[in-house]
Amino acid sequence: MKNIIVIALLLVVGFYLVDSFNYIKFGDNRLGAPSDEKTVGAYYLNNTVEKTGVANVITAIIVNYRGFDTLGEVTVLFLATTGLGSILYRRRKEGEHEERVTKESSYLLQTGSKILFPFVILLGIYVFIHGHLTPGGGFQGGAIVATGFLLMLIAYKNFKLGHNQLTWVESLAGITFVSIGMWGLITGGTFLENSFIPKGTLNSLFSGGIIPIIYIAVGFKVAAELTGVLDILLSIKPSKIKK
Amino acid sequence: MDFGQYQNIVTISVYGSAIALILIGLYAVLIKKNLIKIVIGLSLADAGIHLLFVAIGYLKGGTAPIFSPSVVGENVTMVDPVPQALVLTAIVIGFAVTAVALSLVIRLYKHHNTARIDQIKSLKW
Amino acid sequence: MEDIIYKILGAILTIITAFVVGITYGGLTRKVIARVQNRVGPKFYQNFFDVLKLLSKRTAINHGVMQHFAPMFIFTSAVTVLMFIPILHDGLFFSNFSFHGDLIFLLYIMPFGPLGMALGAGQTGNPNSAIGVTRGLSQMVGFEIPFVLSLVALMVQFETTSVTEIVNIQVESGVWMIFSNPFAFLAALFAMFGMFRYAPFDIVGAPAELASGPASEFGGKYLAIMMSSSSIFTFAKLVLYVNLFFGGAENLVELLIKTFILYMVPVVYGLVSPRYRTEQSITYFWKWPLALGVIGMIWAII
Amino acid sequence: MNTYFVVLLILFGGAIISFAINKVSYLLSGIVAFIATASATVFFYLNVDTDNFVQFSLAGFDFQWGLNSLSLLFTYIVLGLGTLATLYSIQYMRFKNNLGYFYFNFLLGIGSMMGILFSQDFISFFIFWEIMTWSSYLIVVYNGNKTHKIGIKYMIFSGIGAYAMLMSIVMIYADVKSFLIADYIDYISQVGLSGHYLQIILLIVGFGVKSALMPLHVWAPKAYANSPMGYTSLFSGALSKMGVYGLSIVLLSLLTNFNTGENVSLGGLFEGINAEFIRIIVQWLGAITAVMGTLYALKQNDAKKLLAYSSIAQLGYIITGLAIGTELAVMGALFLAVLHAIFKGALFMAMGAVERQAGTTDMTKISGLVRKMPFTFIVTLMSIIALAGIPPLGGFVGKWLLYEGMITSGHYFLVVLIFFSSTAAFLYCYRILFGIFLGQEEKETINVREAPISMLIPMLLLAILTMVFGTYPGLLFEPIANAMSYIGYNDVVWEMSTISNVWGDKVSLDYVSLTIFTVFIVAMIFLTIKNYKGTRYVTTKDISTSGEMPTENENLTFQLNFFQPFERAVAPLYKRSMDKIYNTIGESLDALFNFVRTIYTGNGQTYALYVIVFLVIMLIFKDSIFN
Amino acid sequence: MVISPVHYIAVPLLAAFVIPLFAKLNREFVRIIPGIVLLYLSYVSIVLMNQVSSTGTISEVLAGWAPPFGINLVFSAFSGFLASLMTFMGLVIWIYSYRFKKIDDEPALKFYVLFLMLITGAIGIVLTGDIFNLFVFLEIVGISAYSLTSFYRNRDGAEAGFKYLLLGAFASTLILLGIILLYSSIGTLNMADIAQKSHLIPTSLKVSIFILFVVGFGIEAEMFPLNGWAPDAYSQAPGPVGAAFSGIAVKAGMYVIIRLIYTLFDIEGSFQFLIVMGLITTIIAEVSAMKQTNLKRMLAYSSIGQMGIVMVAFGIGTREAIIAGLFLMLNHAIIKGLLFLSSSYLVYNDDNKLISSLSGLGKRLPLVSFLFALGAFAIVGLPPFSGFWSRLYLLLAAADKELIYLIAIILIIAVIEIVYYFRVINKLYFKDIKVKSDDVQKPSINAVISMSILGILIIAIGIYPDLVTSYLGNAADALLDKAGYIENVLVDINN
Repeated sequence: MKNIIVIALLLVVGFYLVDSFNYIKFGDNRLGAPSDEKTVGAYYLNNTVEKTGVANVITAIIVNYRGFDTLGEVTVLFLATTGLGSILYRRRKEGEHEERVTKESSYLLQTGSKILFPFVILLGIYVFIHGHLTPGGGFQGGAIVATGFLLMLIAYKNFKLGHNQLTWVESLAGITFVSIGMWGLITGGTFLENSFIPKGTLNSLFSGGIIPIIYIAVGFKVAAELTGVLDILLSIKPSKIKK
Repeated sequence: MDFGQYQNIVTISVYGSAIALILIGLYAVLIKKNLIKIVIGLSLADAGIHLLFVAIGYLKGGTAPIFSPSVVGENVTMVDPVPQALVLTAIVIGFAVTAVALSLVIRLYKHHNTARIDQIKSLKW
Repeated sequence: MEDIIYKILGAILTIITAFVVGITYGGLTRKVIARVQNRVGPKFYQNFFDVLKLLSKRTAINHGVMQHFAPMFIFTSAVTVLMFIPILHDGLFFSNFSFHGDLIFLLYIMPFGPLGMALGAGQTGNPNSAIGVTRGLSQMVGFEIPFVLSLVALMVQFETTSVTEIVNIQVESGVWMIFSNPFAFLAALFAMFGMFRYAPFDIVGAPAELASGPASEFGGKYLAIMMSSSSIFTFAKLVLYVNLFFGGAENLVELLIKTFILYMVPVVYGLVSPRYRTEQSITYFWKWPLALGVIGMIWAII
Repeated sequence: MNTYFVVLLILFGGAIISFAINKVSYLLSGIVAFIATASATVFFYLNVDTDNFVQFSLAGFDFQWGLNSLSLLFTYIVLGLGTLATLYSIQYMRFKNNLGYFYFNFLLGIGSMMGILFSQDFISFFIFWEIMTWSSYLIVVYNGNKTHKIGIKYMIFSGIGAYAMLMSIVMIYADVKSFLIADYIDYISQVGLSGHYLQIILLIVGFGVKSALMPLHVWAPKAYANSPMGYTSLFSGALSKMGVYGLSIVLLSLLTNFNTGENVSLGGLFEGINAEFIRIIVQWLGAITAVMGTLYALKQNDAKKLLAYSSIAQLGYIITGLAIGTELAVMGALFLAVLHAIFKGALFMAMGAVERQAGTTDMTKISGLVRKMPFTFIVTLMSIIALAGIPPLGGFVGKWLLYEGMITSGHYFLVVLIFFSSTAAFLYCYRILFGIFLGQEEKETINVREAPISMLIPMLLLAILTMVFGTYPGLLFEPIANAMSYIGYNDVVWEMSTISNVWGDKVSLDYVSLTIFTVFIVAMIFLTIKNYKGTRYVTTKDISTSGEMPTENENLTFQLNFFQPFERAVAPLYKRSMDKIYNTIGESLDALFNFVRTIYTGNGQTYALYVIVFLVIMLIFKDSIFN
Repeated sequence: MVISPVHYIAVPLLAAFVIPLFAKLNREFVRIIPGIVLLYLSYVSIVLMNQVSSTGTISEVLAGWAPPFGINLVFSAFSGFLASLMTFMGLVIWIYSYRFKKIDDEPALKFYVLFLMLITGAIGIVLTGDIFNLFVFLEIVGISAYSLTSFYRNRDGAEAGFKYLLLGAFASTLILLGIILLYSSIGTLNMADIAQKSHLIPTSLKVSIFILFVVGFGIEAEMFPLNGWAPDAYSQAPGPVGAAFSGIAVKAGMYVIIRLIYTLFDIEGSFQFLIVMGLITTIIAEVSAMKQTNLKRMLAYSSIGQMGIVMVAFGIGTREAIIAGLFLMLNHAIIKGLLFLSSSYLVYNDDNKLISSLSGLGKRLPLVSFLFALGAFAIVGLPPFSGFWSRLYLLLAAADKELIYLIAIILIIAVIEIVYYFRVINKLYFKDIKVKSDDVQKPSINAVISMSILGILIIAIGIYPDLVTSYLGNAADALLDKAGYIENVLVDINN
């Protein structure tokens, strides 16, 4: 009975949503002509290359135009880690060690992971270093790096993450982001102002001023945060969960 | 691509499928009793939202908004970059929420020894 | 100076008259009751002897200062009421202070005595006294209502609250109140039954089971003062009724006739009545007398 | 500095100092309180000036403080009684805890009452009103433990009253664009009453609560009875008079000063309401209050509660008088207001003395204190005589004026009702005298002593005042006449010791007093001389029950079911008490509230469902909600 | 470096990232750094508020891109007032929670970071000029709030946190849907730009977007059927966090609703809608509060009720009403803050937070009880405390619009409030002492200081309301001046 009611309610919601989206035809050009930009998106498409020197417009938006959002996003991730730490915090008894839920895995998986790990990390770093040139960027790259660590965490029961190092990476990356922003405030008058580093030439590695720097920092930070989250979630003592 | 006379059908089916995903997610949240399933439902709804985001950014014949050396200077139609940027943020936030949700599920399970939401009602009225 | 002397003399004369008449009425009542009951009864002047006897007796014990004061309260009250009622409507000696008080004042000075009495009775510590007092007070609340209704009817009808004025108006118009507003009179008459505490409203004293009620601890001079006070009080009330309903009196003889007739009504009524319990008497007053009072008042308003 | 500020500063400052100084010495706190009130009184009457108005602006509103002749009349009550009550409290409260707290609220109460009287605008009126309310609440609950329900009840009713008033005030502001009371009176007199009835009714409700008007009185008996008596004398004597003060403004200034030709009804719910109708309602409510208060009073076994109910009844007279609104009735009402403060203040103080010395005021537990506490008895006796309205004490004057006012203006049935109440009042008057001071002396009270002198002085002063005003009411008529000129009765005629009505009938109080005292003294001399010798004082055990001396263990105490026959006679009137009605309402509300909160089921999914349901409702009705 | 609104965001974020590093040096830094940051932000508030009152709204551009292309922060008299209020409350609560014993038993590092971020997120919501950025800040508030709610292990915090998260996730879904529709129909995310262009959206679509937003943000603003999370979260979160929720987080949600109605969308009926929803919220919440046995829960319901009244105030929509609404918000922040902070010590050792466990605590904890009583007096609107003035303003505004029924309902609710608050006070002072003196936790000196600050403020504003009314007036003007807002933000484009 409850099912039917809920379905009916959701169908009503769905009906109204579809009805609303009827105003927005799929695939229509809503950007408008270059002379008459109808959305901010059009403005970005028309001006990014010229004004920021970044080939990937999305990166420019994420890191610069809407860099403040990204700062918030990074903070959300940071908070997620912190929050997880606080929610799952457990006062450790004397001599007690973190123990992972995972079982000792097969030799095949272990070897495979060991071989793949450096390549995955490399790929991840590549992705976030080239975030301003190619698809991808700090978040994607960070996620890839975290996947590498996830492989190791799953494969090796005793794989130890340096918590200290994670904290350092996390914090330094965050500090870099904010400091660059503040530096912009001091030199250029606005927070995250992309003015104190030359823009460079389009489509080269060193282009876009602060954008790649921030994105790399973001990449490190995301990698560290995601790894941290995975580690925390995997480190629940199995004995605590009763069947 | 030109949808021509099928414009409406395409619109409804593209958006409709994304919306359906959202609704399925919400259904799971509202009906399923298992906490994990509820979290899955939330993720599903999130995924639907992300799809919608990308869909509204699409425009006919558009390419990725990257001025790689091959497209610089040429008159290429590009899709709206803003929704893509937004969806990235949304994904990250969705991840964070899911992570927190899962950790709370773990806590709840430890505390109440059950993962059924209708049995976790010590706070009421 | 002369005025003051006249006033004082008049006051004393009034008091003596009231005392004598009141005591005599008391004696006559005993006689009447006895004759109705087919007894010989005491002499009508028996009450004088009683008072004199009591006055000459020595009081042996005293429970406290309030008991000592109680007779004074009741005496004061009786005399004050008397002073503020015009005895004869144009008498030189008997008008006293009647211009300086009015009906409402009289209504409020009347309980002064019983209250003092009650206090004295309370001081003695005799529970019977206190029971008698509560009965008396309760009954008072009962009969005051029709009484007040009829008084209000009077005041409304004559547009004055002064007794003197009421008498004058009645004399001038020649129509007594009893005729112009019989309902009010009847209500007041019923109230009077309660006021004089003859049967069926004699539960206050209730000699049979209460050992004579509030006064049970009083003896000797105290009792004498109390007896004479209540005689004065009785007379004063009768005069008030006569003034209000019978157009007052020109001279003492007329006054005596009117008051005596009036006085005999409750006495005779009491002869043929059993005794009511307190709440019965209260509810009695709140039935017919109350209705009569209301009718009288409406009569007066119209 | 301005008089008003200084007075309030002294009182509020005194409040804080006596709160703080309690740490030093328990006596000091009370002494500071007394000094503060006394100095405020002295300062105030040295500098009093009715034409002096202070204006200032706060929070965007204009405030005006000043003194009119009406409020001047009430300052006598507040400051006079306040000073005496603080003096009384020094000894009365001596062995209690939290004296700082007590005096803090006490002085706050006095200060806020003065503030009310100073206020010429509604908003500061309301502010002081509320300060008065909560400070008195804090004292009501001072005695602890069993008082909390009483306190809540008091606070609920005060809240209802105060917020009714506030509602009216804001509506007035919306109409008049000014908070000044005078402006509102002007406004009403210009535009008439139509459309403003709700404001006036709400104001009446607001003031009615404090002056314990039926059916808003249920808080009063227990609140009065359970506060420390030093405060109750002020509570019942002065604080309730603030309601009277407000009512006199509303009923007299507002409801008489408008164009009499206009009686436009509001239509709908307020069909048929006009100024006269409101006043008739209030008159009858007042009269019913008086009757019910009296009937409940004589049922009580606790002297404090008895007096509390009696206060309600007395306030009923006052309100009826005000609502009748003829010159005589208003004069009587105001006179009674002052007198009530005096004699009820004295009575509560006396009861406090009894409570302090004998440990309780439950009349079934103590009796026969007259020999132990003669002065307290005298005070009680005189106050009771005044309360009962028996000449020659002051209460009579007020009652007389009230009755004459009613009769001469044609309120015949009201008169009967009021008269019934005041006759029945004799019953409880006697009850209280007998119950505590007379009757059998009990073993438990063998060690009771007379109250300390500093408690007796204020009581005696008040008792003497009732006597003075009984013979020379003109002393009070002067300020009352002034006060009445403020609320629209010009040229009120009064004489020093003669009261007269419009029909020309009069009572000469000097003759009355002369007669009574002469006769009384003559009789006393006679009896005392005659009986001086030979009588001996005996205990109350030495009585002649059927000619026998009672044995030691025989129970001679008569206290329980004192007025049982009378209660039986009026039993139907006791059947429906407002208390029960309110309790029923409260219980059903409770059940409803408990039901409502089950909306919050505790299940997260349900909450999520609510969101969806809400969303769906909004979406479906979006056209009708947002058109 | 010129002080600008971005300091509100950047400095705490920097601090949040720095804290883990400093924690390795000395644990004490974890506690102190947030305090320093909040102190600095208070200074910023003072400077900026002065600036605003002299030169008008400050619109700060970020990353050098003028709106609507970049994100901007708007520090108007209105948003600035709220931001300053939040900063101040944050500071006070920090003082209170410094070395709060219960928190120190738990991972303190995390607490202070989360707490700082809660405040930052709320301030970000208030200051930002971009709707998506607002969403991001909302999530910052959300995630820190979920974590803080379930901070204590020994309670049902996780349950409350999960409910909160569930509804919060619903909220984000709905808000994102709204943003999608909004962006696809007018192609901008800047709020001023939206305000300028919202008339271009077809009405039906506009209303749908509005509904999605209102329901989404209504969850944060504790609107009636959407507030199931609130009582649980308030009652299970640590005491200071409860104060922060009611003083800071909810205000942010309310701010968004106000912005939506006043600035972003011009939808007929939205004001009436707000009044009705506010009334329903208040009535249900106060009625539920009436019968609570759990002190914190009672305060939570009361808090919801107050927010309902704030909604009503903003629904009336006149300048006076807005002043009233802002005053209510201010009062609610300081008074409810005080109540939460003091109640924390009152029910310190009772895991069920029962009101009945308060018996006679007035003797054991005189100062805390006194402050609680003060707060209770103020919140029910008794003069001469600050709560009175806000209620008076509200009633006057309602009377001005002839909303008699509204006045009546608000006052009836006030009576209900009296009942349940005074019940607690009675318990505190006029009941026999049940607890032994060892069983109560004496407040630390800094907790006393912070509570006293709030208490003094309540009395000060109550006696002299002009302290704040001028700011409130400016804020109301700023909120009503929609054209001015648009012009200020989009100054570069229009020129």
